[in-house]
Amino acid sequence: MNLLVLMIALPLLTAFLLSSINRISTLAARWIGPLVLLATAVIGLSVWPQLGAAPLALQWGGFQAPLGITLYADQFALLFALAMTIGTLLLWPRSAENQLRSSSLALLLAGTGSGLALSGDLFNIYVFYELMTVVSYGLIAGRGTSGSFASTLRYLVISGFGAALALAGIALVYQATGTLNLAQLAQLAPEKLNNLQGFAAFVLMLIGFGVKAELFPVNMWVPEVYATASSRVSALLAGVVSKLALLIIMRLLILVFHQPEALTVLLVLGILGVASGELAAWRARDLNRMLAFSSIGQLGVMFIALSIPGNAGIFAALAVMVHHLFLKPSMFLLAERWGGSIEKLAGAARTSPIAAALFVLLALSLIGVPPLPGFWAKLLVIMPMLALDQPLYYLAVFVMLAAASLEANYLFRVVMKLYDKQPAATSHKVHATADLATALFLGGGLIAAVFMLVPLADRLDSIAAQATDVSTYIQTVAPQQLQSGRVQ
Amino acid sequence: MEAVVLVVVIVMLLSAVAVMLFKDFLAALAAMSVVSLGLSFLFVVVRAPDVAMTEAAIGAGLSSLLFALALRRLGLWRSQ
Amino acid sequence: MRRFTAALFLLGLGVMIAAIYQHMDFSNTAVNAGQAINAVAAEETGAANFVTSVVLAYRGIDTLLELTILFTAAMIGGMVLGRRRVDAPRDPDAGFILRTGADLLFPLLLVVGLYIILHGHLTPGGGFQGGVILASAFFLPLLARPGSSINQDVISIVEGLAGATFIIIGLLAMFDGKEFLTPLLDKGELGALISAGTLPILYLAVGIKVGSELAGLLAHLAEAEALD
Amino acid sequence: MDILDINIILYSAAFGLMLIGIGGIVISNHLIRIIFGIALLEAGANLLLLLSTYHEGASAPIIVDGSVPAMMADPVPQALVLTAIVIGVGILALALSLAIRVQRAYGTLDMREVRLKLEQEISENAGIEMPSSSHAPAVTTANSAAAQQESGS
Repeated sequence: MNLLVLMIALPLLTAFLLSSINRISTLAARWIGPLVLLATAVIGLSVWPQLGAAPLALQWGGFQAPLGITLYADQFALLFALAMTIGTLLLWPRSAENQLRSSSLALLLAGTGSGLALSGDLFNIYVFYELMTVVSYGLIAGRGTSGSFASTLRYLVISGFGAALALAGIALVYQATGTLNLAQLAQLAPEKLNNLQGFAAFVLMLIGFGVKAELFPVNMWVPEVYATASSRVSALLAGVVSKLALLIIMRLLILVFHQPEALTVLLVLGILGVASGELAAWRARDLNRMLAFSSIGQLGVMFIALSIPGNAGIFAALAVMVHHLFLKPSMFLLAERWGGSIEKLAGAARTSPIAAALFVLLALSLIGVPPLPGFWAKLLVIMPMLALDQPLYYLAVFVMLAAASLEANYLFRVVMKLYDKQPAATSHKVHATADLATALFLGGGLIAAVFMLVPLADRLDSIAAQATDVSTYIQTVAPQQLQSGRVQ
Repeated sequence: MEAVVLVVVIVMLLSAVAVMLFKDFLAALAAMSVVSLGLSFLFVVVRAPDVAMTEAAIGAGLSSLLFALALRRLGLWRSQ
Repeated sequence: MRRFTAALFLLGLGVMIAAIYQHMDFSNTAVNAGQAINAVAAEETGAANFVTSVVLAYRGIDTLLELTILFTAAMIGGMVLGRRRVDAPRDPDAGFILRTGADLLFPLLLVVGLYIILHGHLTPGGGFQGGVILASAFFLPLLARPGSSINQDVISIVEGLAGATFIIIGLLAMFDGKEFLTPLLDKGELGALISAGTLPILYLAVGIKVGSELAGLLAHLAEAEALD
Repeated sequence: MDILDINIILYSAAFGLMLIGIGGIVISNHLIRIIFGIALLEAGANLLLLLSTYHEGASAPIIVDGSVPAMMADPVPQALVLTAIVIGVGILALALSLAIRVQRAYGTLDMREVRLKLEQEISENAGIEMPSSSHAPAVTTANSAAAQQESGS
């Protein structure tokens, strides 16, 4: 049963041993990475059905709950752990110069991402998060261009700033409660963290973990990184890694921080994120940066969804997250060969008709045109906000609708160019088969979801319900009461 | 005891400001080491000998070495 | 304008900290996980230094991840800075005193580093502190003799194997029917050099890994001028 | 509040270091100084974490000669800070390596200039003519050519 640990341990072990394996056989070093990830994905999938009935808690090292570190697996966590593993497998980064290094980094990313989703300890989450950040530096800088180094450095400065603030937030939480275990924090939070100190800790951690989740004030790195990193890395970062950071914020919000002010902060930052992201995307003149800015806008929608109190908010956020999880990597893969100025895209649909058709469908879903999944996801966010009947939420609805029309405007500009009658002077490159196949797989999966909306929505609803069930969380982990050693 | 700690804290904070204000990066680096040493003293005061050792070895020693090597490569070794 | 927003930001932060000050209970006597660990650690892990118990046993996974961060940072550092060119200019010779000093210090540092690592479960110190000393032991000759260099291939294999040791010891516990990273072996007598089960072995792996990674990073930075 | 209360002094040190560090990051433009600022901010956060369960009169959490002290300091924050310090030095080394590379490519360590040149390089690679490309000197073209080659391969 504790095979779930292997989802984290095996990729790390393989990454450590990769350079030794390469000494023995280059062929083995090339294939062992994908094989290990395949194995961990199978492990994850085999655990999936039984988590529906009851979540699972493991203790690293077998120490009792608040003393050791807990690994908590419910379907919510496992969904994103699997997304990370399978996503890395599909978007396996390739590098002409040093495949060994990028394979190690990909393995580390998959292992850390799974661990981050499954972790049930505040400081452990911080360490996983830091490791994921460092691995992303490697993936971005792996391009080897001066631009990728500069954007990595700017990303590093913002991340370092955020991580230190998150550490300070953890210090404040530990000062107030004396524990780092999320289950025990959930027990103690109403008594000990429902005050100014708790709110300050929340804001500090929100800034810290928000860096990767493209939260409004700390997202300056997004356009630069996505424009300079390779498309597969951008797809991984925008598609999966940002969702994992969001998952941490969701967990903290559900279990630990219940202040109404926290929700207001999320709502305001979300609105600002949507507005700034979509406006910048509208002004962007190249495809990569347009997608990067629109990703900021999408993440803003998720923050708005999180700010809706109760289960409805988590459910809506989950729906938007899953939608974005499929959509964004697919779009970045399509942008791989189209990357660059939009002006130069003229007539590209003729050289690659399938890719162009897929792009149109994805764009329609991103805007939220009725039968497509994107529409239902946005509806799930907007409906409960209208029901709340508060001015700030009305503003959020208005901003989201305005953003949708902006999205329609800039995405149709791209589509018009794609189907332009006058071919541009430059000849267009055809997509690599692997890229196009992956994009088709992800995008096709998304479009296919139209035909089973109801069962999917039910499934997501039950996942969200399980995630918001605080008492089950506490009972599953069952931290023993901290006793004796009382000081003074 | 409190008085000693107070003096150390004041020296440490002044050095931290100096790190940000010195035009000369070598001087800033020296001030940074003072901050690290002060910090490791404070770690001893709060009964954390392990952390104090680590801070002295890594913060004052290794980090300064890293900075010094980098400053040399960046051509910031001499005062500007 | 920029300065103004920065000042405003700092002001807001200062107000927030002042507010926290007002409400913070400094002499908070909250019962905490650490005191519970203090009560049981000697019995559960057999290490006299409880920080070591926490680092290697209670929060062993954190340490594993931290090593992985160093591993990744060293790998990326090597990637960013690149390899030394064969025809790159060397630094001028360091002179007799530094050379002899380095020769004399090398064994001393090696012994001190290993001592600190191996006594990590008894006294302050351990894999991280000892590892830094090991790193400086291997870096010092590099400063003294600019012509010499550290073999980065060997380093990457050593650090990989040391990290793998950590994980494999953890996996052994799983084959034993326990959870991943459970300390194994006999706990021995509290305070004896050979005690605390696998913890000293883990700390040795940590020390070697930290030492090799930091030495690699330092060597990369020292040679960075010569990269192509 | 007594000014000589040791808690007040220590917490002031932690918050002071954090504020100075943040101030350095926000106000300064030079990359090395920003990295110094991050190091100071981290140091302050570490101290804050260590202070979270500090008690006057506790002894270090180590058993010497088999005698168990009456009250021992909390070992958990100490282990956390140990971890955080080592993570910090890894990231510091990475930042300095990147700074060396960036200075070699762009010839500057000023954050604003790096940003301008980065924007310019991205636009150039994307094939957009910047209307205001006159005031910033051209980026090394070898790298942008390499990027184009890579995306075309």
